[in-house]
Amino acid sequence: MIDLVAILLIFVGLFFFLSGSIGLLRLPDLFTRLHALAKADNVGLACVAVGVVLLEASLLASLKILLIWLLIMAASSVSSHLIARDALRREQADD
Amino acid sequence: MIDLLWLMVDALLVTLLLILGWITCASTDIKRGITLFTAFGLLLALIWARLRAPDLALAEAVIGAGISGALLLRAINDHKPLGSSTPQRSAWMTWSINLMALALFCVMSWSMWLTLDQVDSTRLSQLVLSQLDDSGVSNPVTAVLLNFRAYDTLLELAVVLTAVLAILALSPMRSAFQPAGVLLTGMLRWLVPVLIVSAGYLLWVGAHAPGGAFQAGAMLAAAMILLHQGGYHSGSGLNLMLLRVLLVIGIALFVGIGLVMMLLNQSFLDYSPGWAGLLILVIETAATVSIAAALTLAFVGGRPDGWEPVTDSSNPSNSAEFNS
Amino acid sequence: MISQQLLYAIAGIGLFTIGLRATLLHQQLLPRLLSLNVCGAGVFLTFIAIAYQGPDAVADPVPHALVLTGIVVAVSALAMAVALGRRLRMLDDE
Amino acid sequence: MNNLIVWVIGIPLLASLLTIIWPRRANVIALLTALACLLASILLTYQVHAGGPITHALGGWASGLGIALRIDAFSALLLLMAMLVVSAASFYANAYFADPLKQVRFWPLWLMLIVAINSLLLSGDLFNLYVTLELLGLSAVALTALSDNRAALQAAIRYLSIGLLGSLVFLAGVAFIYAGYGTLDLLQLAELARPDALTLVALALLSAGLLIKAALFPMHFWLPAAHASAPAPVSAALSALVVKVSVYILVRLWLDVFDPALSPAATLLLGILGGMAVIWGSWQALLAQRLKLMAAYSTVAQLGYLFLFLPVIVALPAGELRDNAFGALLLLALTHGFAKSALFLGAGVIQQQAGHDRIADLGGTARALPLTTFIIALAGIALVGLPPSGTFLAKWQLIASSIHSQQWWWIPVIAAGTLLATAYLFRVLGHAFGPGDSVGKVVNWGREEIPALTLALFASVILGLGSAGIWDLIVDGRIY
Repeated sequence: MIDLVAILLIFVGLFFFLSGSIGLLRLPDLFTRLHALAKADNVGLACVAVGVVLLEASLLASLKILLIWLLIMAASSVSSHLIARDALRREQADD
Repeated sequence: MIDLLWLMVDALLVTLLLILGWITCASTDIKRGITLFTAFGLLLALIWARLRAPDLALAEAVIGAGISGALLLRAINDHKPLGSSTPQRSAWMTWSINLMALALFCVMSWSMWLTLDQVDSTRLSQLVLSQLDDSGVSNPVTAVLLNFRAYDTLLELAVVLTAVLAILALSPMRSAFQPAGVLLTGMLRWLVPVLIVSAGYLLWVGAHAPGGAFQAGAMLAAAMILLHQGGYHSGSGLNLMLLRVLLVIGIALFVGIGLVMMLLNQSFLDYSPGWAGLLILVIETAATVSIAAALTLAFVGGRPDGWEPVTDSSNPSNSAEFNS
Repeated sequence: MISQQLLYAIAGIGLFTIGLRATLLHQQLLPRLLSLNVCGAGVFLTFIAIAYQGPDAVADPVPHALVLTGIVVAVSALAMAVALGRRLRMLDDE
Repeated sequence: MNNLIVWVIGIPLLASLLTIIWPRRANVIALLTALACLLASILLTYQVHAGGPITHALGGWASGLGIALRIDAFSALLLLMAMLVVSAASFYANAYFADPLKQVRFWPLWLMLIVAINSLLLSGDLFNLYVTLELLGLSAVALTALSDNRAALQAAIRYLSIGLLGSLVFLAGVAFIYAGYGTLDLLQLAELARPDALTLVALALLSAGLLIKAALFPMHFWLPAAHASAPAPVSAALSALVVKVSVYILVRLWLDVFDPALSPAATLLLGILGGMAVIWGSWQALLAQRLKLMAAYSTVAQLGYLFLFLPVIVALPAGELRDNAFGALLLLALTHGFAKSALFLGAGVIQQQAGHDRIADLGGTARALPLTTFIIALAGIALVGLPPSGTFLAKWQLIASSIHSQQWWWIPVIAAGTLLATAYLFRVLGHAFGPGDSVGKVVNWGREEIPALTLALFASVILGLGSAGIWDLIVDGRIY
């Protein structure tokens, strides 16, 4: 039963990643693309992480996965911020 | 059924890898090429994990994709004017290169296909696993790297040092970035300690699980590079003598311990089984530090101020070089 | 297991030739470096494919160690090449 | 002391670290190190002469699992030559680099080059050879770049990318060998070698990688620029040693390790490329406008001679005839090492005194720099192959062996190469002895000339007269 839920969660996560990737390719400008990417990263990764934790019984491994999730969240939000800020500055410089 | 599923996954990974490799090589826009190269490195790390080579997966993610990508991105500005003005190969040349590559691929694949199912596929692994108990560590890759083929690793550290010596000789270091925004510096404040702890963990765990000096050293260097990116200037306050020692201590301890062991045990790098574990840990720790220093200097791209001993002012052209 | 070994080994050979071809075609430093690294990755993949012993067996650790050495050598050479290019650019600017 | 084989690698490595920590005394450290390595290599050659080949199992592991260092007559003599050249070039460099900053940059890399050459000559493991090749390539490129001008940097970048390509092709060959044989130890491979498709492909890859590094025609295009634009002591080491150790591995792989897997047609191909290198390199040397460029093209030609030996040796039956031909190959390699390093060191003196090395403007050099001109003439005698030199004996033996193996067609190639070499040598000497005052200085007996003179004497006189010893050593302990 738990395995089934876990696999379901992983597939949901993969779906978010897929839609994020499509968004990255199809959306018109940098800011909307960043938006798509952030959604995929945060929600998709969370679903996959929870799914893997359910499959993996060990507490230590679960803590490591949690740490990885936190690190990726921090890194992706900061890098999105930096990219967006740089793009905004360039637009202002162009004006 | 499961086998077939795995084969499909493998085929998918291989196809992706070949496509990424091809467009990385073919891309004319260098920024695009570097981005693709980083993605290529991460995909490769995934494939290493799939092929049961977790040590490599770690190394590839940190070094192959991470540090290499950072080095290349930092180099873009150096090469901007070399842009599209250089001539392309003639059509005749292009076709002969294509033909040669195709022929090479066919011949190599054919001979590999003939061989793989005819040769005993365990090769040296039986020998390694049977001697593992005497090596002082239980991770077979670390045993090969730091004991059975330790000499390769020693020379590899010499290669790293040589590259850094060349970089130090060539030019002064790049100027640091401007201090970054609050968000980045805030993140660095807690991310860098986490990275340092992770590097220590990788170093320690390398004795019996995936990890080791190279992965740890590269991760430590990544922490330093992040600090540099964040605008933390380290050039002025740095003790240069300490930096010299950090740079050479990996090889120095490696050779030193090896020579002492030679005087005791008759052959170079011959660790007595009882001591091997401890000696390997000492050597790996020193190597981690040296690799981190080397990779950081490689990213910074040159010598810090005052690296070369200041001589009398008889040669103004060189003292001017310090300031430029 | 053989089929997987062969698949990855031939993929490695493919990457090797792709990188080799591109290295010979490119005239500029950075694209050439990228191609050289792809070429090297192909050789590494061939090594690791040979080492793979199936999903349940421990892989041959010797090629793993060799490739780890190769990765570190490759990044050293890359760093040095980038530094040479930078120095050439500095001399051009003067 | 049966650990000398480790010390010749360990001493320069530790010395390199010491020069990084203590740059102010780098030259003293390096000179002492060069002398220590020279002494060790003399002792090692003596040990090989007395007791045959030596093996040192690193880490005490059986070969196959661990790596072995090995030395036999072939590698011992090359090691001895290399350490003589390196010692002379070190003393020369101590006087050559007037700028202390240049010295600080030079010595640690120079010592790394020594580590690379020694570890390569002593290595008994195929993957370890790859690592030593990379160490050799990177230190050589770094030393070339020390000239710090545009020409040198462009040459260094090309040298690096070509060298990396060569190493990767070599490494692909190593992967194939490991796939087929499950071992990397050269001695074990020599026992297992079989002529199947995989071995041939692997051998082709290994050889292609080495040929790029050895600059065999038509892969020589990177060499002249790099060798001509490096600082003089570096050029000497590059031409005399760095390309030659790649030839060493190739000869080792073809004649000792994979001999049973080899087809005569492949060696014939190498011989033909060697012949073209002899003609093309000599012709380009004749056309060269600068002394160092002439010396670099002459290296392309002289390496060609070494490849002429391969088809001849393979065609001869094992025994005295083959040993004679092999001794001649070794003698030629040794003589060229001494002669070419002397020539580059001499050219370096002229470049420093005159401020240029344009051959057409060398008038008056013989009057202002008599000793340097003498050195160049001596080195030239050895390059052409006039009687007291080792080249003379080697070429003589090569002609005799070609007749024995019924490959008479190499003889006109050798004759043409010798004639062209005479022409480019006399072109230089003609200008040097001609009128002019391009070198304004008075007679100069500098510290730089003594090392160069020693090397030139080795090339033109000592090796030729003492060559009987080389054959003795080869009969005693060539193959390990």
